Amino acid sequence: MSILPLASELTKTPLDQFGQDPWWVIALKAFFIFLILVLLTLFNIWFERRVVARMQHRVGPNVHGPFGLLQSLADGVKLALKEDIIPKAADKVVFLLAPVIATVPAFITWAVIPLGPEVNFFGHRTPLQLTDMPVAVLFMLAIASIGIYGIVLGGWSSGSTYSLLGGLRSSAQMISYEVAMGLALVAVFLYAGSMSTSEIVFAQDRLWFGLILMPSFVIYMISMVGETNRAPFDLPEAEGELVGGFHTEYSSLKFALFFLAEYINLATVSAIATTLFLGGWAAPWGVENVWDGANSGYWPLLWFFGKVFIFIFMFVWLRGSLPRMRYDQFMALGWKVLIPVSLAWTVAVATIRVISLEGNINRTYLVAAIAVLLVVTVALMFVGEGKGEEAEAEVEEREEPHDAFAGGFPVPPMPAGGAVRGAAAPLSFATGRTTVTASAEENHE
Amino acid sequence: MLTVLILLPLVGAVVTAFVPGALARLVGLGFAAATLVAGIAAATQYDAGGGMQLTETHTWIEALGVHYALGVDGLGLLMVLLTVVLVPIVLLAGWRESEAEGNGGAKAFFAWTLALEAMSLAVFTATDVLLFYVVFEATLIPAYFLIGGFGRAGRGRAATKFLIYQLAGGLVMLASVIGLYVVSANSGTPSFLLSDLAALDIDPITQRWLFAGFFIAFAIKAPMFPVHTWLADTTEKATPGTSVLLVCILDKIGTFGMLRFCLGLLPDASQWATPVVVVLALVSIIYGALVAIGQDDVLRLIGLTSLSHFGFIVLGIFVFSSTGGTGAILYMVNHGIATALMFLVAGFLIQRTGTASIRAMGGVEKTAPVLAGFFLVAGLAACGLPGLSPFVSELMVIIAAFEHHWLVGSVAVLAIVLAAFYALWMYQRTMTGPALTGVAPVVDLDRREVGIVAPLLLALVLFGFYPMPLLDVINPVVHDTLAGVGVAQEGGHQ
Amino acid sequence: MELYTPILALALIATGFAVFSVIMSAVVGPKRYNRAKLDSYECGIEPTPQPVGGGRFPVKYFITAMLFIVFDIEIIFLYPWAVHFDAMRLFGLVEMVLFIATVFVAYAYVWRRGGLDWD
Amino acid sequence: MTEYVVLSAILFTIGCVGVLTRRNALVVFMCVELMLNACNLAFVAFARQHGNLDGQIAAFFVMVVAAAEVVIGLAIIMTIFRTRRSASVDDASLLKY
Amino acid sequence: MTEFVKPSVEYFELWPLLVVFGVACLGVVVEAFAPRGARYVAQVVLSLGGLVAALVGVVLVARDVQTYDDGAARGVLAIGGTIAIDGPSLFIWGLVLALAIGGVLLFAERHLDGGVSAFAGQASAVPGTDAETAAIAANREHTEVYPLMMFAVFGMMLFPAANDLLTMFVGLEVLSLPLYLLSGLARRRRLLSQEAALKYFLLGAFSSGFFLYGAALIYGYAGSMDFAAINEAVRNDVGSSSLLLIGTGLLSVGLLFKVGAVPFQAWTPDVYQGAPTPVTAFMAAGTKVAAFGAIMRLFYVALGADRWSWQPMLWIIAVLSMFVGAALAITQSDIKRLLAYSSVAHTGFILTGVLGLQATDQLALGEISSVQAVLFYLTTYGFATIGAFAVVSLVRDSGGETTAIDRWAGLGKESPVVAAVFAFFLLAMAGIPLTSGFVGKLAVFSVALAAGAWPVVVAAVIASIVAAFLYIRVIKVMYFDEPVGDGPRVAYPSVLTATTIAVGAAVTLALGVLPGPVLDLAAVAGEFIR
Repeated sequence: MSILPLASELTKTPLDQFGQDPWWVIALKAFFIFLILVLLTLFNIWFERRVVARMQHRVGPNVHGPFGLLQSLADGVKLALKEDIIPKAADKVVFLLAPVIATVPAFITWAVIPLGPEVNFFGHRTPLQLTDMPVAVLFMLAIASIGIYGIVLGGWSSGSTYSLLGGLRSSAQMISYEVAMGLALVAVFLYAGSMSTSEIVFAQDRLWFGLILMPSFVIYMISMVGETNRAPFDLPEAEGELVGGFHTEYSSLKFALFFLAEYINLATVSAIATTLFLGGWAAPWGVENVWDGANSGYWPLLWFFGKVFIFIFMFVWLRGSLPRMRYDQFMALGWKVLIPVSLAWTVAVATIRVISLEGNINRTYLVAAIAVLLVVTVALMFVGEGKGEEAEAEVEEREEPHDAFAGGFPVPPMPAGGAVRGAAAPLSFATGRTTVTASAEENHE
Repeated sequence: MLTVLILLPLVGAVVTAFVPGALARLVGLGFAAATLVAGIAAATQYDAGGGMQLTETHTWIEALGVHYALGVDGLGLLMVLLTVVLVPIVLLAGWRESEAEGNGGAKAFFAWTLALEAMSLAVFTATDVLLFYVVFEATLIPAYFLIGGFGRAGRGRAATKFLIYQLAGGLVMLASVIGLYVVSANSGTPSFLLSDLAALDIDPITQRWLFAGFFIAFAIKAPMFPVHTWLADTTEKATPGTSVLLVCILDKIGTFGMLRFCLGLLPDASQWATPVVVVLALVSIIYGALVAIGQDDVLRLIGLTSLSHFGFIVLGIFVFSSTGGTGAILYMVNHGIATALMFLVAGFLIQRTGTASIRAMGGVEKTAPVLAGFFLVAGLAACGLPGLSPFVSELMVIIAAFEHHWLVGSVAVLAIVLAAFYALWMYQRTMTGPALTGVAPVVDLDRREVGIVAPLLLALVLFGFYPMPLLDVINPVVHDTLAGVGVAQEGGHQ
Repeated sequence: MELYTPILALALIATGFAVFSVIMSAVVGPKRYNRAKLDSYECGIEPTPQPVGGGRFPVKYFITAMLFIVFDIEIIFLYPWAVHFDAMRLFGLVEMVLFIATVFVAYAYVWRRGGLDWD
Repeated sequence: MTEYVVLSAILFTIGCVGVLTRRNALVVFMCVELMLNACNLAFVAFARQHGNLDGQIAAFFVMVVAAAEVVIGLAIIMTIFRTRRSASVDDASLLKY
Repeated sequence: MTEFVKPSVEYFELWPLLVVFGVACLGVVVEAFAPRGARYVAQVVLSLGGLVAALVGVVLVARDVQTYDDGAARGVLAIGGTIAIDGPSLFIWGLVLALAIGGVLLFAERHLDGGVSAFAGQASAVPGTDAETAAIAANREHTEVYPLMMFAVFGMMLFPAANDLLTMFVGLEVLSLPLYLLSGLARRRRLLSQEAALKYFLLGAFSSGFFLYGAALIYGYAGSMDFAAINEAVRNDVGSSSLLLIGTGLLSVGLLFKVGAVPFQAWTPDVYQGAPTPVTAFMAAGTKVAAFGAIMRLFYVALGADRWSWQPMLWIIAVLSMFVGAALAITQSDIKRLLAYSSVAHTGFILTGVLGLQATDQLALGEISSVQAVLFYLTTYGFATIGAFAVVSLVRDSGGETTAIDRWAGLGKESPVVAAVFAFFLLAMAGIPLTSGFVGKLAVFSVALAAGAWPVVVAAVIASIVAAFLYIRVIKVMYFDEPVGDGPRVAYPSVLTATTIAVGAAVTLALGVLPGPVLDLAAVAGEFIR
């Protein structure tokens, strides 16, 4: 029943470069990535403020340092000097742990992002990428979703209603959009035939997936905005409704960490988009025709971050121009549009792939597949906003204090038929065992 | 032929259950009579030569080698006759009281009785071990509802006790039946046919296990000493009619089975077990008699007397002499008749006095001489007065017992004395003496009742003086059986 | 294994940094006690002792979570399928279409019953 | 590989003990999940040892089943929790005889 | 990279499975799109249709199964050897489908409770809240139960046919999960029902965890989950036997839990009592059948060579189950609990049959094999059980179903027919001749005895005496005890329940009087593919 070949057999050439670095190279690379991310964050914050300011015909921060470049650094220092508050209601340990949990994964994700090809790294040849593995992208998604824990835990441990709701919302929306994102990636793997980032980059040497898999690309871009809780999907921090959302109760550097994590994620998703859809560090076509050194040495860093910044600018642009969505619309978009569409697209891609792979295709199979697909989509079309059906799934939100043991069971009126219905004879349990107050704590343990 | 014999009452039961109440009794009686006729017809076709006759065999469950196989030898025939004769009498006796207060109603009584008759007939005619087992267990259901449905307060409990005892016995027997199956399977193709099984030679150890299974079952059925306790309760609570069916027909299955299976299939083991069995038999004889003496409840007393009588029968079977065997079989018939008479008369008596307590009776003979007369005869029959049929059989058994071992014989004789004691003492306490004050004088038997019990009385006297026809039928059976067991023959005594 | 050690290195650095800053904020920052400051924030009004419903929240979130699990599982199966699609070709396509269709049935049910609607 | 199996055994035992000792239905439930994941670990470890993929595939299916169990389990626990306002197993005592 | 080999999918042989699964999915679609009014009818028709179609499929497949290569068994291995469609599988499929049809009929019964089914109007609504009352006023009912049940049936068919541990596990879960939900959906005594669901779920998940870990260990031992491969490994005794031993133990924990064998019977009474009676009927019958199929396949096919390590364990468990089941049943005051414990006892009896010889070469000519015996027993037990529970759902008082035994007093007078039928089922369970139960017992005992397991048989006989007592006790209550209060009321069922009961009784009688055909059928079913 072994349908899949051995895991180790997945590896092809590009992967072999990895895992031979001496320890100091590893250490250095890791440190550089860390440095880059921190600096990138500081830069991004400044960048965002400037751009948004421009869009709103303001100047934006321009005092500290050239063009106010040091503004965000100053903010950071200021935050460090603020009092660090732990609310009474908070669950101390988790409250302290949450920012860490939120931040660390954000950094780690970058470990598998290819910044460039093999280069001479202090006299040692090594790719500009900390490491890579057959399941790199899966790894990224996994780590990224750990970050969600940081947020939901932070929200829950603050012991404040706003934080709780904020945390829930953000986790809900992150998982919702993670599905769409994951489905969008399937097409990429299907064409790259691998999940290792470096191989995916190599697989795009001729044509970027962003172009041939446009729908996936679009879906990914939408869902990545949702994934990072950025405008117009920044409902978790909807100041209007939830004050600060999950980090309402956080102050000083702990708050800074959340902030940091958010901006790193911003960069991360952009980097992933670059890697999977825009050919990673490869120079735009045409460039290497005029100048063949473009894809060697440290130059690819330029292309890579160039592409990344395009995405980041887009983020800023969205924030500058779009209003915040309503929560239900937002969820509806995620669940009712993105997911079905990406599913359908995945099947379509697979079909195309099959046709292209084997020219003479058994029509019956194809027809069957398409028929199923059609049925599915048609079914989807029929599903309007289920009129009146919602009521069924609408589960009783109101938990009015009611002792479930008073008689134990609902006692409805006798129907016209005079048949006995509804209530059972109060059995042995007429006596209440639990009281309402006792239960409130129990569900925490 | 035999199938018809079995089906008649079965159909009768179903029909009776569905015809309107008033008609039910007549219909039921009709079917019982028809069965009686059929039985006699079967008897006429039987020639005394011995061996299985009127046989018919059909495959039933192929996978298990089970057959639907019927047939009668002398023993079976007598039992069949006993059954077909007693049932109509019981029905007549139960004519009125079956619809008495708190009872299941005459219809149910008749239907169940017929069902019971059908099952017992099947038992007596089955020549396939599994078929025998099936009907053997099946008799319990009608019996259960008869006991539980009719009679005196507390009958439900008595019925349950009865059923549990019987089922326990049955299941133990089932183990042995399966054992037989496995043995026969190991020696070729499995089969449950008596003939095939008799052909097997089973190694002694296995035989003893199987024997134990069968014997326990039959000992429970024909109550023997350690496992008799259900009997007294049942007879006490149930109606006399039911008791007749139980004691005079069903319990015969026990001794019948001992002859058929224990001796027929497992001769070596039977001989091996003889000492124990004989001792048990003696204990039941004495114990039954002694306990009977002390009883206050008439029906209970009668029940216990038959415990002692069954002791005699088993004794007769297990002394392995043609005398004993013949005596035992003869005893089975006579005991059937005598005890039936006793139960019925006692039933009439209880109907009149409204109590079964001996202490509460007295001086009946003054107002009801006929009843008293019947009662006396029945009692004397029980204690084996010469001239009444039980005497012959009892005598033969005791002779055989002496042949077996003088000690055994003497103990058996002692039992007769006790029997005389309890029978006469009971008569004296109930019938003689001053009529009780304050209670209405007991009216005498009316025509119907006399009509019911008269045939039994006649049979007692007839077979008392002229047991020949019975013996003719019995001897071949005994001969064959003993031949199977391998005991030296010395022609049938008369 | 050595593919993963670099990640460990990066993780160490990141964790170190994060923990360091959490501690720093506790050390460096000033401490000025003020009862109101330690209350959980509720726009200035007297805060409720517990979050509403004692930390319980709308069932909707459970439903979303369950749906997420379902689709995540689907994705788990889609990835290896996609990676080795070229080997399986038509067979793979048909089977996966059946699989997706099956999941889609459940999805349609949830949708119709309003499982996807938020108020 | 052995150490992974041992680890999985330990995890399994922890989950097992948890199920038997803990009182909160949700916690019991999590312990069950822990057991399932211990199985996954064992499967993958053995797969590595035998050099075939059956174990890894098994892990996939186990994940599916675990997910299904989560969904159904949460549904049941939630319903009873809403009915009687507590998730303690001890409270579910109507069926003792 | 290892070349991908396309597994062959035997669509014809798999037809019954596929139909059931397809119908289940269709049922969900119906739930999604059909207007509420139409659902009830649609679902019932759909389910029945599907089941009948599947049954027909089973017959067709069974008609032309070829002998498998070595000749001992007949059938095919489907989907790369993951599913074995052989004689026993087909027999069990047929049985499960037949029982499932009965189950659907019971589910669809609406006359007993004043025009509503036995299921909660809206499971998610808290009893006593407005939503609940609204749901009841709107006369809602969960038609989802039909798809759920179909999924369960699918699991019940996959479980015994699975030919490797993984598929078996999946089957186990597919069979269990819907049942967890179904048992929580009672319309009356909601809390009781929900608690039943909770206990069933927690314990069930727990046990399946054991099964899974056992599977993992066996895989670690044999390096494959395929039964044939495991058998090979056992025969050649590769790897550490301790892995094998522990693995076997854990696996059997999982399976024995499903059949409710002592010491894993704890859930049985609670669930049987709490679940809606139709569900109990379906579950009690179906689960046992499927699970025993799986047990036999696992122990005979995969671990057959290791017979001596698991047989003693089964001996003990069989004896324990019979005695504990019978003994505890006597102490019960609730008819459903009583039946539950009696089912535990029956598990013991069936296990007795499992202990017999299974390979025809070990048997004398014409002797029955233990597969045959067990299959027959399962048939008898299945029909008797579903019938008995159907009768239970009829007996009511003002508070709905009345399951307290002492409230059943006087049923014999209140409704002779119902009482008679129930008594008949009880007698069948007690194993009285002329009922199917007797032949079943006869079969399993004889195979066990033939295999030399005489201590177990002796124990079984004693246990059946104890068991007989408790059945007779119930009969006594029904017929000879004075009714308490106004006594029980018998609700008049629609044709649906009536049919189920009638068929159950008919089969029980027929198998008691003429067991030949079914025994032969089971014999034809023959052996597992090994």
